[in-house]
Amino acid sequence: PTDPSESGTAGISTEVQAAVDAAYAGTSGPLPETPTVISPDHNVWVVSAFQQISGLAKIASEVEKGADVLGWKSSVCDGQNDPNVWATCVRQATAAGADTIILAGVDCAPVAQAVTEAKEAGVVIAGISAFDCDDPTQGGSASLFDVEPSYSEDFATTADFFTRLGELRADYIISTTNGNAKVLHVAFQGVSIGDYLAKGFVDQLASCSGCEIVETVAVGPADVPNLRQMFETGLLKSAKANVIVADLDFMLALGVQPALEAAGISSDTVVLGGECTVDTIAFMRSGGGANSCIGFSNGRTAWSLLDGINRFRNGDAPAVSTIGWQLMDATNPEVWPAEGEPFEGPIDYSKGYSALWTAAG
Amino acid sequence: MKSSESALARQPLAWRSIIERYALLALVIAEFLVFALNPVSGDIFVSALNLRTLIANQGVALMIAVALVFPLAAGIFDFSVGAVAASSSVVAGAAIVNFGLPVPVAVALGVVFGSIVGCLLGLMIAYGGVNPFIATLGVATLIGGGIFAYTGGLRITGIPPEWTDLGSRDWFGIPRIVIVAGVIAFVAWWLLSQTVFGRRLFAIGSNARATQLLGADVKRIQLLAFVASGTLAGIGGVLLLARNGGATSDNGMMMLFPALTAVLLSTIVIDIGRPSVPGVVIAILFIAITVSGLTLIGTPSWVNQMFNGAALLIAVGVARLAKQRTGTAPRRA
Amino acid sequence: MKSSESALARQPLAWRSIIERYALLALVIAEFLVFALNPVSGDIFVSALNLRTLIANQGVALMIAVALVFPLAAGIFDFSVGAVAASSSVVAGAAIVNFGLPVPVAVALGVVFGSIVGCLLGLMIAYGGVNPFIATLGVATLIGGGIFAYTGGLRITGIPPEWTDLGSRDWFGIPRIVIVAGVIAFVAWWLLSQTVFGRRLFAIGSNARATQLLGADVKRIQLLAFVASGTLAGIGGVLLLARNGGATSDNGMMMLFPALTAVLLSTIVIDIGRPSVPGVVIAILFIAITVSGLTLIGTPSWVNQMFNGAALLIAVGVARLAKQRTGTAPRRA
Amino acid sequence: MLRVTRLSKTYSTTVVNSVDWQLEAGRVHALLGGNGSGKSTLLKMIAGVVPADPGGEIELLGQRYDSEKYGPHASRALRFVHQDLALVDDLSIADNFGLAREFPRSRLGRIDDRALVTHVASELAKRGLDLDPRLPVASLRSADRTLVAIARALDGIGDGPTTLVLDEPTASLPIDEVVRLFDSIRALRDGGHSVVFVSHRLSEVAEIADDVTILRDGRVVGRGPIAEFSESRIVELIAGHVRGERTTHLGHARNDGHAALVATDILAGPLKGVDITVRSGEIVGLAGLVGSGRSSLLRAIFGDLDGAGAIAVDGVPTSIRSTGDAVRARIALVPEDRQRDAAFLDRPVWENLSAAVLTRYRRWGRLSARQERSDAPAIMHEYRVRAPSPAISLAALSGGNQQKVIVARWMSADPRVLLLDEPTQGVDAVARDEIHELVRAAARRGTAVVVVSSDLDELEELSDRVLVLVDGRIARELTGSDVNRGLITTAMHETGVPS
Ligand SMILES: Nc1ncnc2c1ncn2[C@@H]1O[C@H](COP(=O)(O)OP(=O)(O)OP(=O)(O)O)[C@@H](O)[C@H]1O
Ligand SMILES: Nc1ncnc2c1ncn2[C@@H]1O[C@H](COP(=O)(O)OP(=O)(O)OP(=O)(O)O)[C@@H](O)[C@H]1O
Ligand SMILES: [Mg+2]
Ligand SMILES: [Mg+2]
Repeated sequence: PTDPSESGTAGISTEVQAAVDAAYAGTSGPLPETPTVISPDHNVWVVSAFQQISGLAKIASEVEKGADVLGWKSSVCDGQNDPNVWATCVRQATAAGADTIILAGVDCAPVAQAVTEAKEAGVVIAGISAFDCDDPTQGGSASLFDVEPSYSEDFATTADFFTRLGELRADYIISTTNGNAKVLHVAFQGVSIGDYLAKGFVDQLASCSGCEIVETVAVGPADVPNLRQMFETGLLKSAKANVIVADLDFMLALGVQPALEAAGISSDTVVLGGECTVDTIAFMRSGGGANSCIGFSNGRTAWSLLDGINRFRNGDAPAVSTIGWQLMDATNPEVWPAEGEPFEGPIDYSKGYSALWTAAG
Repeated sequence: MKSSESALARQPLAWRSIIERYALLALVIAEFLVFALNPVSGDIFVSALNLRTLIANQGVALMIAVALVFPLAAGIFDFSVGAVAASSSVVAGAAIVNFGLPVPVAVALGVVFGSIVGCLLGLMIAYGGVNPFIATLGVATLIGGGIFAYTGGLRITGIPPEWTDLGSRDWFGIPRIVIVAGVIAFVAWWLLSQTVFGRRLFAIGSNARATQLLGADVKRIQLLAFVASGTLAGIGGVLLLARNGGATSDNGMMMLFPALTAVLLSTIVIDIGRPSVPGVVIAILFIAITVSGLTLIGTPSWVNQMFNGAALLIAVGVARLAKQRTGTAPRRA
Repeated sequence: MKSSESALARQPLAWRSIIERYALLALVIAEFLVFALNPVSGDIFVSALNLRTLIANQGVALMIAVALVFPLAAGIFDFSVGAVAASSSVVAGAAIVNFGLPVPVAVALGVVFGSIVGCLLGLMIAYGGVNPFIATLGVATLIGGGIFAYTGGLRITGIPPEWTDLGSRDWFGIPRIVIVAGVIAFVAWWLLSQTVFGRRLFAIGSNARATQLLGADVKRIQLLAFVASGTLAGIGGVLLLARNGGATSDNGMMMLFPALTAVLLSTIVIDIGRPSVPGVVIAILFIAITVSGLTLIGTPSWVNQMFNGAALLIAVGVARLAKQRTGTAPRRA
Repeated sequence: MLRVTRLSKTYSTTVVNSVDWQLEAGRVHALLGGNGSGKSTLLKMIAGVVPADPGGEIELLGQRYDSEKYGPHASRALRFVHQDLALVDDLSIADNFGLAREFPRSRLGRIDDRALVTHVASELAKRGLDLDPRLPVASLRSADRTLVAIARALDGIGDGPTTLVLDEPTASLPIDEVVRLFDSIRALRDGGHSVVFVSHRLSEVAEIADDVTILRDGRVVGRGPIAEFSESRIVELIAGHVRGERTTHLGHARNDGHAALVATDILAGPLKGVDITVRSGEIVGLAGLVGSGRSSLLRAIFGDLDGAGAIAVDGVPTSIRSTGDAVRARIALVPEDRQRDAAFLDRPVWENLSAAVLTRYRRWGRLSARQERSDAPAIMHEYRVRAPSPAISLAALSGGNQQKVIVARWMSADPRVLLLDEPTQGVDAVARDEIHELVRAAARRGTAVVVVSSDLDELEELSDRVLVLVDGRIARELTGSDVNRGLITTAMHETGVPS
């Protein structure tokens, strides 16, 4: 989308710079304003891909809080990082009489059959940080999700959201290196979210003439135990890299961060982490490794999803809520979340949504 | 895998040994009652729908665990069953979706693929004489890579209802997948405990040399055990395809550990010291009821995990205690 | 674990059997040469830095694999070592960060924690007579839940350089962690192969009853093996803390499989049919060189996986072939 | 019935060398030879469970097979009791019967366990064994294991012409069981079947055999009707040289020794209060029928059997609660069941030899395996262990040679009290004499020796004094010239002494 001819003095297009500036400021928009009545007495089950991942645990706990406000029953089923358990959880939820199932981090395809059964039983399906079955990486069949969080009106699908996020990550790299990035890219293969992030990133970086991916460390699910060795090998091969990009935060803890700390990289190397988990923020504070990330508020996304479910129940159109993202690096430590806390965004979403729901009540 | 001591303590038909042999079953029943009578989980837990789901979810696990029993009877841990099941589901799925083959053909292909892998492993181990642990681990890794190469980590979806119905619908109020898995498990049980093949297989596990001296073709029996194992894993794979409505793209290692747990637990039931199909059924129910009950109660995830660990220790402890109660606890040398 | 047949065919000291016993080592060297001479990977592969990282990354794996050797010598798969290492790293990490204890105290606590878990397991298994597979699996699951409960899935960070230096700096051009792990592995090797304890431990794996009739206290030796295993896993955990600069919040199962692979591979080297520390070292190098070399060549992920699987099969096949070349390949009964 | 031509077997060396051999119906054929001469290997080749070298031929009931094509399926008309019995420990007695022959099937093709158990029970009863067929074989005591293996081989015999092959069935079988077995053998012979019988007890051979074949180093060195062979000629053929002068035992108990072992009121297993005193330098024989408690007494003294009683070694009351205590008190036990209780089959011979004296090889806290290895050949020579190398695994040794290794293991520990349970089972005559001499030498050095043996000749040759156990009590003590076969047999069969 960027036209190199428009590039400014430093070889950076204005669009790129604008996107980065916006991300520094945080693109979070206001909560929806149209109140809605509470559709009463629902039973929500959250199927979390893996409760040990703090972002997903946050989503689950915020859904429970929000459900309390709505007067709904809620339960959480831990998928234990095992696709077979995900399907079991969906079916368990259906058997337990759930009327709404929220798939948190659980993509559609692995649970397609279970979800189809649930829908036949009249259950409403919502996905969060998850890809619907109509996504090409999920087999591209019919959509099964009834509700998805509204990230903003710019993104029709979850795929768009993460592709754009990948592009923004490239924008940030282009901008901070003044269009002179030599990138060591640690990409996660074989998982939709990784594919979209990487695709957005690689395509956008190609628009920068002075930028180059000098080395890609492609990590598949089976390589996770060897991640550190693979990354260090990649690091050796890319001596001239001034940028290190890890698409997802889990890679930092499992090898990238300690490898960087041990290697003692120069302080002007840009190390872009993933989605700003608690661990990543801690790394950024301690220094020596990751020094930037782009995140969004999982809590707000969860509440926005609940709002969407409630409106869906009422037959209302979804209310747009620009959740937005936040770029964090050394230049804006004031927006970093407090130690041990996840990123919540600038808005007190729980209060806002509670007010919105009860206002119409 | 040998346990001459435990066998030593066995006093067939003494009613007291029954306590030991059915300790786990008693635990299953106790657990069932606890969850059924618990006010939080109770009503839902004993609902027909929940019980149906509970058992339907275990069909695939049962197949894979039973696939492990055959090599284990001969004293060999087969680390490949998970990977074989995963790859069979990919083969069948790809045959339907990417090659447009009719469902029965595709399913047969998936199962046959499992048999072939089992056969190759059997040839390597029984006739080639290579270390079975490393061979099965190597094949599992190889297959995992193959799946990833073919699918690129993406699932194969679009399995027609013709096949997925097997995974989601009922016959006479019982999930079809349970009926199919049950029938196949019954056949496996028959093979293992009611045929000469089965007797010889366990004899090999206890003393391969003696079995050979008795004139059994040890290599052929081992080979057959691996073929049976591969076939069962293949069936597990196509049932997984039916249940999930798509072919898994992971390497199947995830399926190995629960199956291993169930099979190991089965060695403390019924025929102490040996894996058995009924034992596997009890063990799988034990684990499934724990998971379902705790999820319904809504305990946090870590509680479930700790409870699972504790349940294993309790099961093994109770079995052991029961044995001591019978007064025949042998010197453990 | 027994393999009287393979031992049967052995004629130690005959130079031909040396081929069999060092087949894997030869393979390691061959692989090394291939990557060193390959134009794509070559220069970097043999660079001091790469070799240093290559071995530094194996320090923790070595500890955990060696921890597996002790119970396996007595014929028991210990599924808990990964979980024990993970929890020891959490204990030591929490002691430093959350309780502000001095580093040496915290590290000692971590190791002692490992020893205690090992001791409890040993008491349960050797004296309680419970099934070792289920007991270790149960303890692993329980510990995994405990870690999750304590950390909530978050890493413990903020380990002072005082300790992390061990994981990242060198002494005399050799990574400190390698030196420490090497010294401890040496001690383990000494215990296993140069002491009466080690001889008795392997004897138990060969024939427990006969060992008892030699006057050895079989239960005590088994207990000690578990204590050693737990302690080594605990050391693995605190080294992990040093290497990662933080305590892992996962359940450690991820560390189990590579360790298991290495230990199983070690049984086809040196003392055929038995795990050994030098064998584990060779096996770990074999796997590490594969990973590093392939990453340097830049093959896609699935190639690495398939190559790993194939490498295992090749290793086991070559060892087997070498044996056949010696002309004493026995019938595998 | 059975004819083999040019049958050979080569491991690292040729252990059976172009053997021609023929069995006739209605005759008992003794296969003789020293330990490691290839008897068991030859029989296993005939069983089809060890592949013979190509080039030979096996002819069975008129059917000819090339040696490399011959397999177990061809040998249905053969019944075996192999030297190590080939019992599957974890399976029941009934299943062990089924595995060797066939399982009865019900209509649906499933194994009819009930019919099997009934059948096996009746077969066991026929052989005078009162055992529940559902018991796992692992729970059987040593003598019963042999008897079960024999009963298994005899199961259903007589339907057609059959060859029964017995590889050292009597090695640890008590006298009355041997008599019973011989009755069965004679019945078979008279029924027109042929029997192959391997034994190192030449008196038995003389009693039962019609023909003999003698192997030495894998070659046939003599064959023909038994009448053509005197005992001394057989021994000469087996050994390859004239038998040395047998040191006849004087039979005088040394009275000067102090009491080295005093065990009082031992209550354990079948023992109902046994007192036994063994002086330093004395060899005490223990006789008794199966189940009389001989092995239990040795195990109780060695701390391997829980029970009550007091034990003093060299006058010092010693609490022996475990085998470790016994070893510390310098007591040694050579157990009767070598395979289960003593052998590390997958380990090299030198490791098996040094197992009881490891502490001797500690050098600066480290175990000197080099020293262990270099000491092995001398011990092997002393105990006549025939093996290609001390580094070969124990499993590759012949049965008799394995036994010698186990005996050597404990005798070289130089114990104060030496407990021997069937020490020379399966050991050939020459080596047996040798071991006897070594036992006597140990006694001369002051060791107190207790020998349990089913071989009454052995007891007679070796013991200064014989105690006869009946039903867990010492029923008789025989000394001086009373130590002879006849009196021992009589005493063994006396009914229990009133308490
Ligand atoms: N599996 C094997 N591998 C190598 N050598 C073997 C093997 N089995 C037997 N031998 C060797 O073959 C030779 C003959 O053994 P065999 O068991 O036939 O002797 P035997 O005559 O039965 O002796 P014994 O009277 O002691 O039973 C021995 O030297 C033995 O070491
Ligand atoms: N009456 C009994 N009570 C308890 N245990 C017994 C009894 N009889 C036999 N046993 C057990 O059975 C085992 C073998 O007993 P068995 O009677 O065969 O020994 P034994 O008489 O010493 O052998 P043998 O005299 O034939 O050498 C022993 O270990 C003993 O513990
Ligand atoms: Mg023999
Ligand atoms: Mg006895």
